[in-house]
Amino acid sequence: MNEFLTLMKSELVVTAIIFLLLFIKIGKGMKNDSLLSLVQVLLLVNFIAGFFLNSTGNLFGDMFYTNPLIAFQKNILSLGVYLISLLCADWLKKTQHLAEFFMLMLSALLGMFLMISSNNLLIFYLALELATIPVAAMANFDLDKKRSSEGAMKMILSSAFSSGILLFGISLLYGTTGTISFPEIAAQLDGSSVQILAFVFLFTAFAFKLSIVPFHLWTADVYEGSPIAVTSFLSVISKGSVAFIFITVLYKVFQPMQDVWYTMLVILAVATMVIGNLFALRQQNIKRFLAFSSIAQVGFILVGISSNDYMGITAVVYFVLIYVFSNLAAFGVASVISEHSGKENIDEYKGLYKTNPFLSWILALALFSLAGIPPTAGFFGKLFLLTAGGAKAAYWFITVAALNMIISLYYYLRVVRAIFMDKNDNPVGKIKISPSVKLALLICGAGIVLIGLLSWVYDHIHTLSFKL
Amino acid sequence: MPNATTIALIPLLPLAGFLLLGLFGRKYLKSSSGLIGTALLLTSTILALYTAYEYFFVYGKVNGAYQQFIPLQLTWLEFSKGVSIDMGLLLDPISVMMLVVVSFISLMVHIYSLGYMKGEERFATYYSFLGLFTFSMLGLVLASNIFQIYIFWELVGVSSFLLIGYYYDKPSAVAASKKAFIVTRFADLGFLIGILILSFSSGTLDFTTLIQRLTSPESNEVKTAVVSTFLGASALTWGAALVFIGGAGKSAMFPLHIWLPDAMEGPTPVSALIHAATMVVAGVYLVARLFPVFALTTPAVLEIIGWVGAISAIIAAVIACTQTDIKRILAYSTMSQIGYMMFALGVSKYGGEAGLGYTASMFHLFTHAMFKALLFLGAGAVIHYIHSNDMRDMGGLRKYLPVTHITFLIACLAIAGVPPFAGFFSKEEILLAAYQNNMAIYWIALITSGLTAFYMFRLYFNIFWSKPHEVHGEKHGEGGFVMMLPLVLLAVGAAAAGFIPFGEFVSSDGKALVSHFHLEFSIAPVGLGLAGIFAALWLYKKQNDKPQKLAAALGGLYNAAYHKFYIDEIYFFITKKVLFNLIGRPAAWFDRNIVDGMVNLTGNTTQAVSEGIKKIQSGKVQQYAIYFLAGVIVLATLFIYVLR
Amino acid sequence: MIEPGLYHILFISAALFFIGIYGFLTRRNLITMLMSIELILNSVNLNFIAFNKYVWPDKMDGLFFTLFIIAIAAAEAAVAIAIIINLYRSHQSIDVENAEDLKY
Amino acid sequence: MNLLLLIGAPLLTAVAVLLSRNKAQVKWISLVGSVAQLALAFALLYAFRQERAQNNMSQMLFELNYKLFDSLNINFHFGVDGISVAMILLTSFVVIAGVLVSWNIEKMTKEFYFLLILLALGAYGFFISLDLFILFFFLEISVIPKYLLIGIWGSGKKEYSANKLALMLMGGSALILVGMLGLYFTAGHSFDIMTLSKTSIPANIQNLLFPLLFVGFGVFTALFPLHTWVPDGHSSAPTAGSMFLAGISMKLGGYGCLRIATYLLPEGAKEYANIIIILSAIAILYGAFATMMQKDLKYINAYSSVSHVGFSLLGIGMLTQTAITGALMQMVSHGLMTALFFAVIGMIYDRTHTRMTNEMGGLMKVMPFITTVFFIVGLCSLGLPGLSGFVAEMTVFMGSWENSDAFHRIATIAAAMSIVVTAVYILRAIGQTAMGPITNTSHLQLKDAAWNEKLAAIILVAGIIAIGIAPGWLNDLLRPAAEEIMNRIAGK
Repeated sequence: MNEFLTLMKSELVVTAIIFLLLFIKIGKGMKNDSLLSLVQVLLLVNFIAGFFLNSTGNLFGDMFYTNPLIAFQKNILSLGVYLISLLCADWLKKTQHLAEFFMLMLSALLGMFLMISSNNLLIFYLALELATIPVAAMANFDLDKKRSSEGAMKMILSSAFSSGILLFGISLLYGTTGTISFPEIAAQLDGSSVQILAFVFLFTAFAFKLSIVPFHLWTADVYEGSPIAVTSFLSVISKGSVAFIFITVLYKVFQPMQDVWYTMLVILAVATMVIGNLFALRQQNIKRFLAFSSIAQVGFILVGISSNDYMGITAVVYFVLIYVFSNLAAFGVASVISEHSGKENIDEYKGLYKTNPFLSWILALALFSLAGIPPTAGFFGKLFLLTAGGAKAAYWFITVAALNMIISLYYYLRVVRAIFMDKNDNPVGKIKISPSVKLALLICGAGIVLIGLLSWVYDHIHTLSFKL
Repeated sequence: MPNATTIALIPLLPLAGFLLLGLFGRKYLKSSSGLIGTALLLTSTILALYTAYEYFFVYGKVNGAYQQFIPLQLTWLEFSKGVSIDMGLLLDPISVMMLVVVSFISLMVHIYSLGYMKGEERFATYYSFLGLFTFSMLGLVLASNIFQIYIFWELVGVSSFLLIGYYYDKPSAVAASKKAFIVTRFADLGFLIGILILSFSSGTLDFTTLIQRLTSPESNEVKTAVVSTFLGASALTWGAALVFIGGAGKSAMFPLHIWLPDAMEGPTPVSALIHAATMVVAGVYLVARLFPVFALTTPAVLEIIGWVGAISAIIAAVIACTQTDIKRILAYSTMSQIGYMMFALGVSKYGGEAGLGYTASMFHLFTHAMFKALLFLGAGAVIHYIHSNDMRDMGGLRKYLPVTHITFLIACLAIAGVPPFAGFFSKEEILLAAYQNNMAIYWIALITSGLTAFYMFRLYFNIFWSKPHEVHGEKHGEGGFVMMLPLVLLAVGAAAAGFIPFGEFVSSDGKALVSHFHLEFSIAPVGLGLAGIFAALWLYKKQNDKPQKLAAALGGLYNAAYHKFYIDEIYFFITKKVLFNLIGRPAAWFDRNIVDGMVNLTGNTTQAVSEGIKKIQSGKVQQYAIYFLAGVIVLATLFIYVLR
Repeated sequence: MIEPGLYHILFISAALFFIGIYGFLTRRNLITMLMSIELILNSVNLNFIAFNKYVWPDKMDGLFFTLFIIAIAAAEAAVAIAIIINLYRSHQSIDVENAEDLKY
Repeated sequence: MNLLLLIGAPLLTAVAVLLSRNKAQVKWISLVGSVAQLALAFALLYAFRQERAQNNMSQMLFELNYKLFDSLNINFHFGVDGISVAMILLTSFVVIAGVLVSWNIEKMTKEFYFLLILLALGAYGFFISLDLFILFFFLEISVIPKYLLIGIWGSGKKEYSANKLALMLMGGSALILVGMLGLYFTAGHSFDIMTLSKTSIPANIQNLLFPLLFVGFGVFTALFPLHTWVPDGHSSAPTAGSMFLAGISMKLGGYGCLRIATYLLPEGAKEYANIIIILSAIAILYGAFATMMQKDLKYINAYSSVSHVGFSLLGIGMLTQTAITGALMQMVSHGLMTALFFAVIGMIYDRTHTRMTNEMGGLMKVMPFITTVFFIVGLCSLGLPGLSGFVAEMTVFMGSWENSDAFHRIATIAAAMSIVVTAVYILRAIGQTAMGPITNTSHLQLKDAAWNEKLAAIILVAGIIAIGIAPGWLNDLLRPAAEEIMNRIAGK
């Protein structure tokens, strides 16, 4: 029982928060502001709680597995959620369904937690759906906006479709191996055609969630359609969680098929980076722009994953951590601006520096980090991903990846240029930033600058992943 | 061993003058700068004369030859073991001789300029530049290391550039200074590569070692260098030839002479110092410095030197006969005289009686410095008086400029080779040397000496006789004491220098060389000289139309000579048309459009591609599903059928 | 009267799967597309049951999986339909071709 | 002496600039900071010479080694040899001059100085790091400041130039990155230059990695034909920006080509030496000829930079001790010279508001000081003895001539020809701007240099002359380091 509490603590905390919110809702309810601040506190608690009593073990007849690294990954996610709750405060205060929003978001988070520590295809599937369906509902949260509902529709349909494919793959896997628990599958794999087919089906499901080319097409539309809070949640939190479990599945379950999936990763990584960059090149809407840029980033994550050793795990976790900060900072600034001026186009950002130096610097910092320019953490993140990928001495692969950094730099600089250099007659007006947002932005900025230079972060992750 | 500091001071004092006047002159020392510069130079002249005395008479000969001293040698930049640029002081007969010449003439010019340049806007700058030049020239003369000579070679080049361009707001002056610098620079390229070759094949940059290694045929340096050939000539031959190109450029030898006439844009005293007496003979000095190498190891190059000298001499003489700008005439005569010195070296051998040409050449260098400087300063006085360079504006000035007239006449007689003036002796020796070794060159030289006499007296008569001079307005006199003194001193030199027993002091191998005159030999040149003089007398004594008739009679030849045989035009064509239009413009175009175009092209293609593939993101969720399935199928087939 | 074997059932389920996909790709009506997804899920269910019965009779995982899939499918459908209704509010139609503002 | 000071000083300055209140504070703080850097550089030189004098012949002095990413074996490993010391001196000179000439920047002064100092920081860090990763880190730091400096304070088609520069440099870094990783894995997970220099890397891998690294760094130092960012970037940048770009940043590339590519991969260097020589010989001549056609002073200097930097690449390609020493001298000399050149151009531009040579003339009459400096820098650029350019070029020539085969000889002669072309275009530029009659009468009212400009010019001129008059000290600094490199190349 005690073991149950410790091992599942993060899930339990989240569940507790969900139920609390539920009671508040069915009770007499609360004012948005106070509720929001309450939620923020709770999320902070949740985040901090993640640091304690982390131990290794499994539950429910080996269906649920956790260890310090997984706990760390969960922490990253809770941190992200906390930051979102701060960053999008202005927007959240306006929505009339604040409690529902957080219930949905947190249940999605719960799903991700379970997914990360799932050790069995069944629970994995359940968690995956739990992590997806609420997000679709959230995507629709701008109830009166056409685009929002369109995005939500696209998301729910295509994710349902992909989970159909996934399930078919799982069924085939079950048919050939007779089990759905990860370790046993790994033991049973013999690389027959059916299993490869099954693997491809499974793989595509991950590819869909990570929006790897060519399974990425829903991404941009959904990102653009849904409210920024949701977009950032999608692009950071769910991406991160899927990346984590993806690694586990590949490394633990499909280790016998590694040469198959290595080749697959290489092909898809290149495709993803190139296509993502090429699309990002000519985007006008900042959300859509960030969507494609995040697709390109995923390409880099794949480069890291391809290394198939603890180095890869470390690099990916480290990168996701940095990615949380950088991307959330970018989205945060975007949301502030769109909240106060309704402007979401890059051209409308022209001359931003004149009026809002603080936002400009944060955004620039975030973009540099995404582009992988020192001294920001993104530089280290990208570099370590490439290092991990380079372990197999596939120079052309690394070269392609590195050259892609040029294109990405080009479009990130487009935004920087708009902010700092271009003239504009009616720039975004001076914005009064609310304290919570400012705090969040500062946290992000600090994270972007420090995480790279504070090398012990990386070393800590390394020790965690090295134990596996 | 002479005292290093004394000798070091000789160049360093003018340098001090340069720095002092250059930094503070224009503000603080505007008026006194002239005196400061002159004083400094006077000191170094005295030191130079003292050094010469010491060298020739105190240390004197050791077993029949003057020794060579290197009182000072500092490593300036070491390239590799044994190969290093040293800053040293080398004392041997020619360097001491040059030391005297340079410092003396420079002193004369300094004094003269006190009057000539009075009231100039950039008086101080002028003197600082003079200081810089004197320093560089003295450093060149004293160089003990072939790279050191190159360094000072460049420095005299730049100071000549600065002084030619002294009147920087006159476009012609700017053009002339650029031309002078670039042409000599081109020659220096040859010099540089020559140095590289010589230093590589001898494994040193130090003159004494280099000469000693390259002149002993059994030394393995020579063997290897001779073996390695390029275009049929041995490396050494190439090296020597290239070095000579450098010398030819500085000494305005055909065909690199085009800068010299234009260089007359500079102030006249400067022309006297740089473009008559000292810098332009640097080439001769360089050849003399490396003479053993030329004479013993690469006689072929020496042959070339002889011919280049001879051709330059006669061409310059012919052109000089047709010019009307008095300074240009003097410039061409300078070129022709340097041609004399060159071919004198060219026809010489190393050592003993056969080395007469060497001595003669140095002797002529010495005397020429005297009378040519005198001529220029005299011309300067005339120009100062008339405010024009053109012969046709002059005439009948002998009453108004008596001192100038006399001294100028002396100089003309000297250069025309009329005994007993200085030019006579040196020219005799040169002709003798030519006569002994190379008849063809001898004849050319003979004709040239005739022409020389003719055009010099054409100049003389046109300035001082010819049409009477009408006085308009009150005329300031001859420019006062400071301008007359140098004229007189130089006139004395021009008259008397010939009696110095030069062979005693300077000879190819340092041993004394007694020069003896055969009266019957002297008849031809002197006769020709007098003939030239009388021709000039007949044509130009009184104003008349004989010259025009003569010109018409000569027709084509006259025109060609008048247009300097169109050599400038050829150069203009090469630089403007070929260099700029055929190389420069294409290069610039290529860079902007091809190389840079490539870069832009990549950028634009990326843009285009991203525009082209946007259709994939059609917004139709079902199409997305199709792509999805396509992905699945492709991957499945790929990994089930293709890759296993 | 012959006992249907594994491959018969797999055949049927495969057929269902592709029918579902076909429907998803071709139908314009959102509800119908949702239904075709249900077809896909049912084909998967058939798979599980069949494998469980014929190949791994002693391991009940397949059966449970089926149950869960049914449950999830219901939830998914609920949310999807909610979204579609909302879409209908804003677009006045549930035709997929009218919801293509977001593109490029 | 502790090398961290060299990073600390600019870092502190940058922070202080950020915290400062008004423009005056910003200026003075940065001036003080740069003076401190200069002092540090000289202190370093002194300490270095002391150590050597007490013949401490270890290749790197003042080594520091702190663990950074322990698990990846990435360390803050610092240390200097003669080359680094020379480069650091150069940097400090250019920095102080740059700070001085941009004294009158009105637009976003704080940001401007902050970015300048960031650039300096990157350069210092780059020159002292002995760990490839850290080195790369510092190299990359400087990219964004360049971009912003050009883009915000630049002139002309600045956005285009800024983009081009940033992207081409990024491309270079991408190649460097790959080569770096290659080294890391072949050397058994180490980025440490000293370790790498001890490990013997198989020839085939060297031949694979060398082009990556050399071209990568080559982009930074305008390796033909990847030099096209130079003209645009330099001409669009603000004065101090161009000074830093040409004076410092291009040297980062040269340093990398030598210290990383050539030193760590000697076999590769030998393999590709001829190509390098051909490219650089082309760059030298072609850059010079292209310069002849330019009318814009900044373009003139930019193209001449292409030509001059060619000498240092040529020296590296020649692979002889003297040539490499010459290459390094050329880097230092060109750094000072071109910085000064840009400074002068900036001064002229601030007054005449044009950079077109044909729109000026006779400036010597109105601004004697500036034109005198212009003369000096011009003469330095055409290799006049007594100024730094001559020393460097001659050393390169002497070194190149040591390879006695026809190919190297011809390449050397081709390179040497450029001294004539250089003379042509320099004298044209000077003649058209400084000399001749005053064409534009409005120029008669122009003022001569102000105190800050004079100071900047004098500092740089002092550097140029110090090398030109007495090259010995620089030679003693660089030659032993070059010898170390040659030893590895010679396989000793």
